[in-house]
Amino acid sequence: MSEDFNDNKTIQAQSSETISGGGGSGLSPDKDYVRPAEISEQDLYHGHSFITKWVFCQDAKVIGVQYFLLATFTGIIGLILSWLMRLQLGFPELAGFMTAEHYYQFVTMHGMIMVVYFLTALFLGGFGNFLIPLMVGARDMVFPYLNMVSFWMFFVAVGVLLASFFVPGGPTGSGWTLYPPQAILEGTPGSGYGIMLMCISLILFVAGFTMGGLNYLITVLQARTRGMTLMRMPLTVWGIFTATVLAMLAFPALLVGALMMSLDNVLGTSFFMPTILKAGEVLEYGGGSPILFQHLFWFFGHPEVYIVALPAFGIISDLISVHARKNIFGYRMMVWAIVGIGALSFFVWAHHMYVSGMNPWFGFFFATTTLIIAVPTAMKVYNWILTLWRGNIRLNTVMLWCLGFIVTFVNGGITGIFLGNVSVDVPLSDTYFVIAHFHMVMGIAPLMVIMGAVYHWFPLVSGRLLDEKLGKWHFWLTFLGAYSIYFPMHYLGFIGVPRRYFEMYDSPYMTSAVGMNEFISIAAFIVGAAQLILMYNIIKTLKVGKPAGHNPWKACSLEWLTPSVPPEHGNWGDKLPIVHRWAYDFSVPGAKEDFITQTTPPSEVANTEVEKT
Amino acid sequence: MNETTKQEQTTTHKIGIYLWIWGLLFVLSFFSYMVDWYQFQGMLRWSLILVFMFLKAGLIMAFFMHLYWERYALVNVLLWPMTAIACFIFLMVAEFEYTVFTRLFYFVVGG
Amino acid sequence: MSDPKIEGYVLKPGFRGMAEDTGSDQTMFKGVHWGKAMMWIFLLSDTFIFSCFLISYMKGRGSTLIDWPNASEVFGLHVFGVEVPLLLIAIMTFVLITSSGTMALAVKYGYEKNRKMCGWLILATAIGGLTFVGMQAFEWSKLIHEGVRPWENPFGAPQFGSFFFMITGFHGTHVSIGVIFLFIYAYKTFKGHYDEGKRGWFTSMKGDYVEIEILGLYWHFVDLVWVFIFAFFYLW
Amino acid sequence: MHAGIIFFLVILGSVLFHIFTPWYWTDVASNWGGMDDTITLTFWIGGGVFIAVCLFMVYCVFKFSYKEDRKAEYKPEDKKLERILTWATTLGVAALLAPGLIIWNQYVNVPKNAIEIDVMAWQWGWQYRLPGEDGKLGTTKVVNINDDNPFGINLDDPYGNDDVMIQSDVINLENNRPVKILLRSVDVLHNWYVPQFRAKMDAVPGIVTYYWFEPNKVGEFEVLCAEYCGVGHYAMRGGVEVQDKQDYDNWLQQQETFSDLIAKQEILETSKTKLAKK
Repeated sequence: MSEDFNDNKTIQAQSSETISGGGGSGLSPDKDYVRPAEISEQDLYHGHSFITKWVFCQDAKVIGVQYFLLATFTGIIGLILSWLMRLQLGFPELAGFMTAEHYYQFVTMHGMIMVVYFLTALFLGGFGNFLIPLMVGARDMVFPYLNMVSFWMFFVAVGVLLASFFVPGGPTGSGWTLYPPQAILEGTPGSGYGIMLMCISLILFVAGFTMGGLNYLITVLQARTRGMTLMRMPLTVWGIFTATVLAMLAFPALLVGALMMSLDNVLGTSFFMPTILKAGEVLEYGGGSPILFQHLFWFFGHPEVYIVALPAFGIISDLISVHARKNIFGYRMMVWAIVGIGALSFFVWAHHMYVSGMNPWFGFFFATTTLIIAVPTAMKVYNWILTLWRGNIRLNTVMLWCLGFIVTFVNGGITGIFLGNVSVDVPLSDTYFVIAHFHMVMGIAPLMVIMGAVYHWFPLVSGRLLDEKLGKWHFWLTFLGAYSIYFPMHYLGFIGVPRRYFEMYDSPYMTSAVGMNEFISIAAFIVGAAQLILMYNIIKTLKVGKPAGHNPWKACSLEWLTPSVPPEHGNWGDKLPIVHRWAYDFSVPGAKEDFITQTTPPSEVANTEVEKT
Repeated sequence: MNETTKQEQTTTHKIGIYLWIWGLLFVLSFFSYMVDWYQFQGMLRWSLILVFMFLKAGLIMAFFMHLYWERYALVNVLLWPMTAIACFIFLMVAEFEYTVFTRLFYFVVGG
Repeated sequence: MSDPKIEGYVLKPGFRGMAEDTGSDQTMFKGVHWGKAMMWIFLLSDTFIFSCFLISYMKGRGSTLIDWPNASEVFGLHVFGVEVPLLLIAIMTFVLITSSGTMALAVKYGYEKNRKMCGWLILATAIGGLTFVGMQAFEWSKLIHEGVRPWENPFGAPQFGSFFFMITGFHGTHVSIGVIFLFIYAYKTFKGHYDEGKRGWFTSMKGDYVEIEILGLYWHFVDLVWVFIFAFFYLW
Repeated sequence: MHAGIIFFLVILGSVLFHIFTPWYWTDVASNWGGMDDTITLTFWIGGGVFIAVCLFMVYCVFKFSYKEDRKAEYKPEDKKLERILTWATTLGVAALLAPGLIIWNQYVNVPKNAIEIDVMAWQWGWQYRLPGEDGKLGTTKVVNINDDNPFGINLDDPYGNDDVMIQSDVINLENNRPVKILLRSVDVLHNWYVPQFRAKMDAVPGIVTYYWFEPNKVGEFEVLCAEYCGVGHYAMRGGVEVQDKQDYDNWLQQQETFSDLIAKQEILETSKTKLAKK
């Protein structure tokens, strides 16, 4: 096996070097000094066969793409489920094949797939794996083998999850929150095998994710390249890093909850099960507390929201900055906002439970902490739009997704203030307002970021630029469609239509919603179908797309500065890059071009007013 | 701390410190066992249990796991998340008191 | 361990050092091996798992109206005609702390490149862990024999059995995994893998005595969790 | 350019939709008008921020779109501006939080003269119990529930005997008198929700939860279940009829108490045994 490692590639060359090899004019050793390497060069396992190169691959970039593809695949299943739900809600006469059981199973699987198996896996597994090593200037993740196992654990978790569609009773239909006693009580769809498989799948996901998460964290903390301080990292890395910290600390609660519920289900313990009278019979449970599960679930669940949101915040900051040709406004504030939001997210979980029957005095605590979070979040929004101010904005597809993100995120963020403020939440919770809110803020807004990121980084992954014209069609259909799904939906919530209703039934004030439901459903079909444009675009680009070349967007950050595009295993060729500045030196007065890459030594740009980071 | 610096860069601690901590752990465990042996009750029992527990945990973490000698950057990263746990514990105490209150009041005592 | 020497970087003590380490490039934990940093973060995550278990236990025990069984009686042993409360647990605690001590010494001797001593101490630790698992199995079978089940128990609240089996089971799993790794590491130490820098079976990492410390962290953590379980489960 | 126009139209459309929407809340029929006011306040502040941010964005798109010969401004941060924005946001958030907390304080503190109503939920229906003349509800246990004792009242609890049991899923309430809804469930989570009253709370098996309101409009209202409770969730309905004092008292007179029920059962039992003897 040992011949697979290029042991002595360039290990010692680094540490003896004290001056960066800038090679520009007026080289001044003092100014360009970057202290020598602390960590010895990483040995990488280079696969030879197809299997070790593309299947059981230890290259973080390939693992990232694997994560991306698998997460997208599950996401498409989630999308199809949402179509079926919308068909039932908008045109029940066409959805005669669907029973209430089916509907609730689809609701559950759609929610769980989208939140955990699609968004979390895509942002952290997909973008995290691909971008972290490139952006911090590492050769690979620090534990490539563990990283590979992480993906295959995720693969098995998805397999187990999807297997639940084919077991007797079908997948669980207890809502994505899996609240007991509902989840394991007979009569709920999938109360036997379905919930069991869901719990197993979640536990596998958490185990797999922990392996990946350790990689992301240690890579960011301990394997940055020379000159790369934490405060010089792109915000994308900050977002993914903080989200991973949250995941490492929040997933344990989910794991414990899932485990205890499995025991309740299989062994008949009563962790969450009080005395229950079901169909005239008292079940053999007693003394448990359903609220405990809700606390455990939301102790995971709220950080989970930020696990999805923080990478999105980070990525969008980079995209806006690059395409507005302007440094991100208030970088330090942005970093502290990400960290602050992450930290606070562990103290706000019960704002999902204002009307759950928990100790009513918690309302004061959680409303206060929740609204405190609004401040750093608002600061981030201000900084995004202030980055646009006096920028030089390229109105390309990537920027359109960014603008779409700002609109949907501000919209969803503001409705979040309604729901976080305890007594305003009372009339609105468990209505369509909630659905509209969280789809806007953690469905559509992160989706905008994902799409923007795809258009932005696709040239790096494949070496070709996606088609702009198709991209614009894709954007406008998706954005306008999604906005017209969720904006009107808030008003259904105001009427008082509760969520998770299989059909609207015959309440006088709810029948007025029928027309709107039809409209929303049509919009949903269009938005879903619009994603085919992206697929077509990708296939077309892979075949006949315009070659991107090096750094097509003229970005400053490290991932565009690899010797080859797309980067090879090991990323950096012979020499690791040396970083001299932050990732946002755009449009520096006095500089020749409108960007200065992170690796440009100070002596080369001596006459400019660069930021001292 | 007394450290013996060896030639090959890694520094280790004198064996005495480990034996000391080891001994202390035995003594503290014995004490916490005695709490049960003498059947102390109420606040006294609780505070004794917690004091011995935290002392033991602290000794293990500080010396056996070397946190005492680690740099603050690591120590800090490890200890801050405990505030989330502390908050969780604190709120769950309030929660179980409320649960047991409603259960007692509406299912047993009434009035 | 103690402060490393880093070329071109002055390590400052205390909080000032913390600020500078955090603000520096390349690494935040100066001189900390990747694997060791990973183990610490993993243990942090694991701490949250055990905390969630213990918090659930607190909530469950606090909100039940049925009396909780008296731990000191339930876990008592009848030896030589005397009822000794918590005897078995006391011995288990003793065993685990002993093994923790031997592990700490193994780490020390590992860093001193004392292969023989290190190997024997790891082996001793493994045997201590094995004893602990065996005694836990004995305790489980005794309780099951007395009629305690995850869903019920003859002494009081049914949650007692549930939480007991779940938490000690989860801890016991950790101990068992630790024991397996201890045996593997003892083998590797005796074989001299850490002296030669031989690569591991799966990873591309070269063997180094720091791995003993990483395993030691895990083992001490298992002991640490037991301290909490002992306090909250057996003494409360 | 087109992008800016479309985004502007989206903002404009949102505002117009909000103004002219036929879908808006039902008239409030309880004392919780304050919740509506807080929502309105949040709408003004939040909506203002939304419009301001989006219009600013649209303006930037118009004004600063890409020109080959122009260079963007280089300004990494502006401490003063950031500080002003932080404090302004904090102030706005505090302005929203304060009324929210004040109303929540009223929400969790039930007035002394509130009449308690035991709302028992099961899959899928509601039943109601009122305290009798002693003004107190008897304690209950799930295991006691059977045909003779539909609420599971503890037989040894003296407060339970005169409890009024409503044999319908519609409950009548007296206008302008606060009610404290005590919720419990025998199986899964439910939520007793009348949109017009604004208030809601989950019914959780194993504990009793509560909330209160004071109905202030005479009329009939529909009760919806607002917490997912299984496949029948969407069809789990009940009713509330708010009446003036006189009508309410009349209605109350006609209802059966627990002791009536027990007496009836005993008569039935004895007649059964008599029959059996014959």
